[in-house]
Amino acid sequence: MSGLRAELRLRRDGFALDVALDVPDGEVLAVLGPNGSGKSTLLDCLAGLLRPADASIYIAGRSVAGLPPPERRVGVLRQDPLLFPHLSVLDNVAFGPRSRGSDRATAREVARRWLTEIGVAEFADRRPSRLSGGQAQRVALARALATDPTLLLLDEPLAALDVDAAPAMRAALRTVLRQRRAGRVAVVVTHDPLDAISLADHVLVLAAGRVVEQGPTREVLASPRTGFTARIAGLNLVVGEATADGLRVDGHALTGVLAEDAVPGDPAVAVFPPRAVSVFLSDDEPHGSPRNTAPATIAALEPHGAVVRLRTRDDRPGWTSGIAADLTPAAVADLALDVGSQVLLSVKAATVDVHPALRRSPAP
Amino acid sequence: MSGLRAELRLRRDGFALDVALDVPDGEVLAVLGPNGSGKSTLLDCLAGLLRPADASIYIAGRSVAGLPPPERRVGVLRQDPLLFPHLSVLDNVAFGPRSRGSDRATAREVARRWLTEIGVAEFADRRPSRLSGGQAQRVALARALATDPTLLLLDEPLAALDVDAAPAMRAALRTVLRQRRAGRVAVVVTHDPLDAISLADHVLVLAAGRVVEQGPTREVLASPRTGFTARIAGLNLVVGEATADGLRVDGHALTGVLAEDAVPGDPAVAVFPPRAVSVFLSDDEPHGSPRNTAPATIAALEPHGAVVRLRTRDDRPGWTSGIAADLTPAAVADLALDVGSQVLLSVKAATVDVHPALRRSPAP
Amino acid sequence: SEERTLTVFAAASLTDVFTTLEQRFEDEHPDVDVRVHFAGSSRLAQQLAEGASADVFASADEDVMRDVAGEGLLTGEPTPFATNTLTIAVEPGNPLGIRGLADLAREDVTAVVCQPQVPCGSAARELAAAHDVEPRFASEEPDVTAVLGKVRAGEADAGLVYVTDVRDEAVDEVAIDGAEDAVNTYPIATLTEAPLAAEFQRFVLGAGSGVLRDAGFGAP
Amino acid sequence: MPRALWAPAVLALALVTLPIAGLLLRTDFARLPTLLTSDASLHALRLSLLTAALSTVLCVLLGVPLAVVLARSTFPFVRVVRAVVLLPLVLPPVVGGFALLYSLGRNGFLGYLLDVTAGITVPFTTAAVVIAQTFVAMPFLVVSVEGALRATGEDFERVAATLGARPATVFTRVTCPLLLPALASGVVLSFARALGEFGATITFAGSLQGVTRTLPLEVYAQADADVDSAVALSLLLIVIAVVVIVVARPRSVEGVRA
Amino acid sequence: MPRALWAPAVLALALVTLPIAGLLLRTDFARLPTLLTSDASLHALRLSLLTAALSTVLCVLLGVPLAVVLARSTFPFVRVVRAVVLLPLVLPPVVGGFALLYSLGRNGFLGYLLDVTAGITVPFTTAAVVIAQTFVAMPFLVVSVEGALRATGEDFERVAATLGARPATVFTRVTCPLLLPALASGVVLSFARALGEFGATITFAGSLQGVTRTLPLEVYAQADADVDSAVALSLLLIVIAVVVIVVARPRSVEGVRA
Ligand SMILES: Nc1ncnc2c1ncn2[C@@H]1O[C@H](COP(=O)(O)OP(=O)(O)OP(=O)(O)O)[C@@H](O)[C@H]1O
Ligand SMILES: Nc1ncnc2c1ncn2[C@@H]1O[C@H](COP(=O)(O)OP(=O)(O)OP(=O)(O)O)[C@@H](O)[C@H]1O
Ligand code: MOO
Ligand SMILES: [Mg+2]
Ligand SMILES: [Mg+2]
Repeated sequence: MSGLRAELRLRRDGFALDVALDVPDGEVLAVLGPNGSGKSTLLDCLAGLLRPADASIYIAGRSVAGLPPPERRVGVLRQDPLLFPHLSVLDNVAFGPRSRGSDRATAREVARRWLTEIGVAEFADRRPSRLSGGQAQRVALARALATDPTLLLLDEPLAALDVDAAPAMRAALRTVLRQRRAGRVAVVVTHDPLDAISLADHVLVLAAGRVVEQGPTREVLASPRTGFTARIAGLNLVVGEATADGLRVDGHALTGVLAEDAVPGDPAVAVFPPRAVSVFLSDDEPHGSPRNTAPATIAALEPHGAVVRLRTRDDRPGWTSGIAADLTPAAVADLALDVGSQVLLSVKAATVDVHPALRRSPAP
Repeated sequence: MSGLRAELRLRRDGFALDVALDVPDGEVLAVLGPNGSGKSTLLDCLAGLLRPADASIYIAGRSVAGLPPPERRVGVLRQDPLLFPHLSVLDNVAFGPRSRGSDRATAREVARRWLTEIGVAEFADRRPSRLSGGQAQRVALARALATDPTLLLLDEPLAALDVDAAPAMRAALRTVLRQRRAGRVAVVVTHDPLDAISLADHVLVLAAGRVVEQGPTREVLASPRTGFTARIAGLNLVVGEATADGLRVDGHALTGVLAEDAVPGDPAVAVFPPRAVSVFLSDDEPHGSPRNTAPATIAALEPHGAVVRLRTRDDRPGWTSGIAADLTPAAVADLALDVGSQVLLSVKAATVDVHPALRRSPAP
Repeated sequence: SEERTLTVFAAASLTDVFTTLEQRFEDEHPDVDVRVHFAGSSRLAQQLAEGASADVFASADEDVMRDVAGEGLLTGEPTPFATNTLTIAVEPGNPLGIRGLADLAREDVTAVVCQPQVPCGSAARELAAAHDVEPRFASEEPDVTAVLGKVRAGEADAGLVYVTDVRDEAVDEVAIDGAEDAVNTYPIATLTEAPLAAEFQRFVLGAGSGVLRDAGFGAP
Repeated sequence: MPRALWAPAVLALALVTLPIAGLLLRTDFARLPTLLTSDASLHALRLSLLTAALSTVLCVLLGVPLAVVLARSTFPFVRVVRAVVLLPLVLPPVVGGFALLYSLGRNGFLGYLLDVTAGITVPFTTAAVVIAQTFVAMPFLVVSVEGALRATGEDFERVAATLGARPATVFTRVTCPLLLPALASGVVLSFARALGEFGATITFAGSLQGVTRTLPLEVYAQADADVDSAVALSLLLIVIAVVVIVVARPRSVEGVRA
Repeated sequence: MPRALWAPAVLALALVTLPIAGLLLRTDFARLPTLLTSDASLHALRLSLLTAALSTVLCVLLGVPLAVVLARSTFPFVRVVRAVVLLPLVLPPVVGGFALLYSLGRNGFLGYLLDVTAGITVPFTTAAVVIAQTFVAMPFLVVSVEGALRATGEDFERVAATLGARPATVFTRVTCPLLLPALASGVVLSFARALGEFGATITFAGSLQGVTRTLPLEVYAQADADVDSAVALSLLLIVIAVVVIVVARPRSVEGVRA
């Protein structure tokens, strides 16, 4: 057996963590959850920084629950960058490789590569105290990645980053996580559904120390069963194969905007929010800019805050199966929509983001 | 003269900050910029934690450049929460009021009120070391707010917050900032354009220590002049008056989803991304869910990454004036759009967020 | 030829004379390095009991020498080689006009003395008792050199010291009538069988007696 | 914590505990009550505890401000001042005693002034003992506290200032509480140094029962005549020390973050 | 920094500087060269620097591991061990000397063993001086270092462990560098304590020129007879101290974050 398998139970004052998780070999798990739900605590347990008495943790088939951190071959980015104040940025990043036995020159070489990758090579010789918040966060990320661990644990790796840096880091992380050879697993804590979608195969949602949802990213985010997940996610995800101008699903096209690292022909996921989906009556096809218009049957209609969320049946080839669309109540009334109505769904290509999928079959 | 007026010049190793800013009485300035552009440095200068030799700072007409922090009557949330480890959460928040002369009981009362406001009252008796990252961030925010300062300085106040907490905090902050009496000013550093839109009257964009854009929020975000601003913002903002189901602009309606604290009749701003705007030819009006369809004239068409950004002329009453819409190049070709084309813009009500405006006339 | 070492433990009050004797002995024996360890006699005795190695012990007090003999540390009979009596050391010129033991009880006089645990201190008590006076002391110092030091530094107006201690110009002496009511007898003894030890003892008793007399010590 | 540290740690512990065990083995427990209640012992013990406590208080009152000034001010001459403050550390205590005599003694420049103007003579008084102890002990406090101040940094003090706290408030409500563990070590160290003070005391203050003869002086005096009684006194001190350390120290020294 | 701190800080500084000024005023600078080059002075100075350096090294080698064990292990008896380690601090040095004599002396349980098995007698040798100094000085190092360890917390050590560093690496590459400022103060304090050691040395090691008569003992012996030479020696020490502190200390003591 390989991958990561863990069962953990821990009490801390009033807080109790009770989690079981299972990440197959080579895959990435995203952990979502409200503040204080136990995400960092979970990561600390996996890293060996907390050692609950009642725990079983297997990394690549090896039981590590009794082992101290360095023997677990984990790499950790904690929520606080905690860069070593007495070392330069370069030596901070070189610390991991050095500790794993590289000689000084090699370790520095590795560190320099990672600093470049993460876009902070210019700070190599600085003391950490002279970095801005986002710069420190990036150096800490480089430090965690440079250890090349069996189990990579990242706690909000993209927090504090600016709008240019965040996508760049996300792409860099995706590269790292995809290149990971067999026997490697990563767990990423995040508050951003886009991280989960673009980085993770699986999602685990924590609330008050317990797992409230768990499963393949697409399934959990597309049909969230809790309010929290719905609020952070509730995105439409369509799996297919990247094309030059979007995605091919069951032979049908979905036009969209390709992410920089998406390669036509490779597996990909199209993401668009329910609020971006327009609904037309079947006999009234629009002739406008929306590139994507296709038929669907309404499966459900339910109030969702100020809007009504409509879901389509999972009964057709192409992208319109099992899609959510948010409409104002006025629109629902105006179009006289109901369960079973035949409609045309329309979604502007500009609202459809196409991300490379992490692997060919993201579902178990 | 009142409000905040500052001119600062500071060198730090290789980095130079050179900023002039002017925030009228009672208003809020958002500071945006990439990592390491000098946002935190700017705030430290205003707070008095850094004292550049070459600085003039007037708060409510009083020159404070030579004064130490406590005599500036500022309230600061720094990027790192830095809660006092030896005080309980309650006493951390009570510290400001106590220092400003309240007796212990009153200060605790104030602290308790703010903890409740920020949703962390349950942790009042905890030591900061036992809080999660997001909880600590919220307590630090409560601590900054509890000082009731003349100049409130917030460095990424909503970072590290979960999807439920962030909007709640944003609403709480908005309440605070709007209730602020004359003579008060706030400066908020953020990476999230939504914070700028919903909290600030003015925006200042920093890059490498210099101001690259500055002006009323609506203007800066709606027509960004730098790539960075465009990437973080580039949103459509429409100013009007809130109604029960959206916004009224020059007597025309724009249907949308009201934010919780938006009150019909009050000034409000509608926000929607260019990618959410569909374009139809004028003779081909769609009959679908999009509630908002109105005529416009194309003023410009320019490539914008993978999409084409179209701008409408500023020549009509209603919401379609000066709006940006992102289309795929294929759609532009298909509809044969060009400058001067008469089109119908359509935007789904579900994609239109209506936020309360901070004041009746957000322009200078 | 290799240099031989001779270790001598000597009472603090012998510091000056034994430093001279060390020099003379080394002049006569160029191959010998004499090391003299000065301290209060009782402390020296204690160190010997705890394993300090010395060849010769010169004590300021016969009781102390008896203790050392009792430990079985001596290799020869203790032999008296000098006596000493007390006197009053005062600031040069004796500005306060101190004339005897009785003046040490005066309000305006700051006087110091040895602590009773050491020979000079017990002698001082004996003398005061014999003369039926009760001097007021500001401090009881751990040994006689400390007493002298306080007077030299000008912090004390008077101090009870040995007559042998007031030979330099830094202090003046006020002799005590009947000082011989408390006489200290100094015995010397060998602690090893080394021939050099016996030779040093002979040297002190012989050629050394002149030096001792010059320094003010009495003959035993 | 590397395993390899245990060996030297145990050796270090042995270096401390074995001699104390030796002391216990030699103690004449039967005579203990008599020895401890002798007049001289009681006087010395009382005087020692009193003077050491007083000088520790002085060390804190004077030393903490000095440490803060050294750690936080940016004057260029701070470095020289720091060196001067540490001098009593390297000065043999006896020389320290002479230094005190030369300034506060009857013929010292300050002592002369005091004598002429106020009729006060400092040497041979209990005050002299306290001054001598403070002189030798204060650098211990200053070094501990200054080191801690530098290590903690100014971040929390800055935050407090931005919350409106004036320097005095920052000092009492932030600097001091955060300093507590270091202050506690500093107090323990300087109290200990004051309690064990010998050379400067005997030189500057002399040795008179009940006035200036502190426990170390008494022990030194007794050691010649009656070692048992010296040992008995020491045992008493050890008991007091263990009680103080085990009962009073942990809370503060184990630190705020523990 | 509150203004009010300046007054006590200046007073503290005066307490330290005035006596030293007094010492300088009394110095006979003309005789200085002669005094400093006397046989006894040179022997004592050399012996003092040597033994204090040796015992400081011992203090570091033994004390740092002990401090780490005390700060980082969670055994329940740690609190008691800590109390025991601090005992030499409160023990009057003379008593400490007796304690050493009773364990390592000819009649002590360890000393007897050493004597019988290896023919070694420790008391009244230079080794005895080093042992006595280490005994009294080590707690100073342990207290400084342990306090700093507790204050720093384990966060950086944890991070290092997650980066794959084994305990020994964490110790050498993270714990020690971060500890440097505290270690530097600890070294200064324990070197100073060792250099000034008097009571334990004279009791356990005696006072034999070139063998056990360290500078404080020499100064004490000379003080009464020849104060000038004692003062001269002290001045030399002061100069050495100022050089060491001004030149060597700042970098390390001013801390990593400065
Ligand atoms: N103490 C310091 N000494 C020298 N340079 C510093 C120091 N602190 C920050 N800098 C540099 O100054 C620049 C501005 O830093 P600042 O912290 O103001 O950035 P920022 O805009 O707040 O970034 P972020 O979004 O990452 O928080 C950066 O390039 C940083 O590397
Ligand atoms: N040292 C501690 N002792 C006791 N309770 C703690 C400690 N640290 C955290 N907690 C509590 O445990 C719970 C889980 O904390 P954790 O840090 O794992 O949350 P999180 O999911 O990472 O939150 P965030 O998104 O805010 O970082 C919280 O309720 C927190 O208050
Ligand atoms: O010479 Mo003594 O032993 O000080 O009286
Ligand atoms: Mg967390
Ligand atoms: Mg910043």
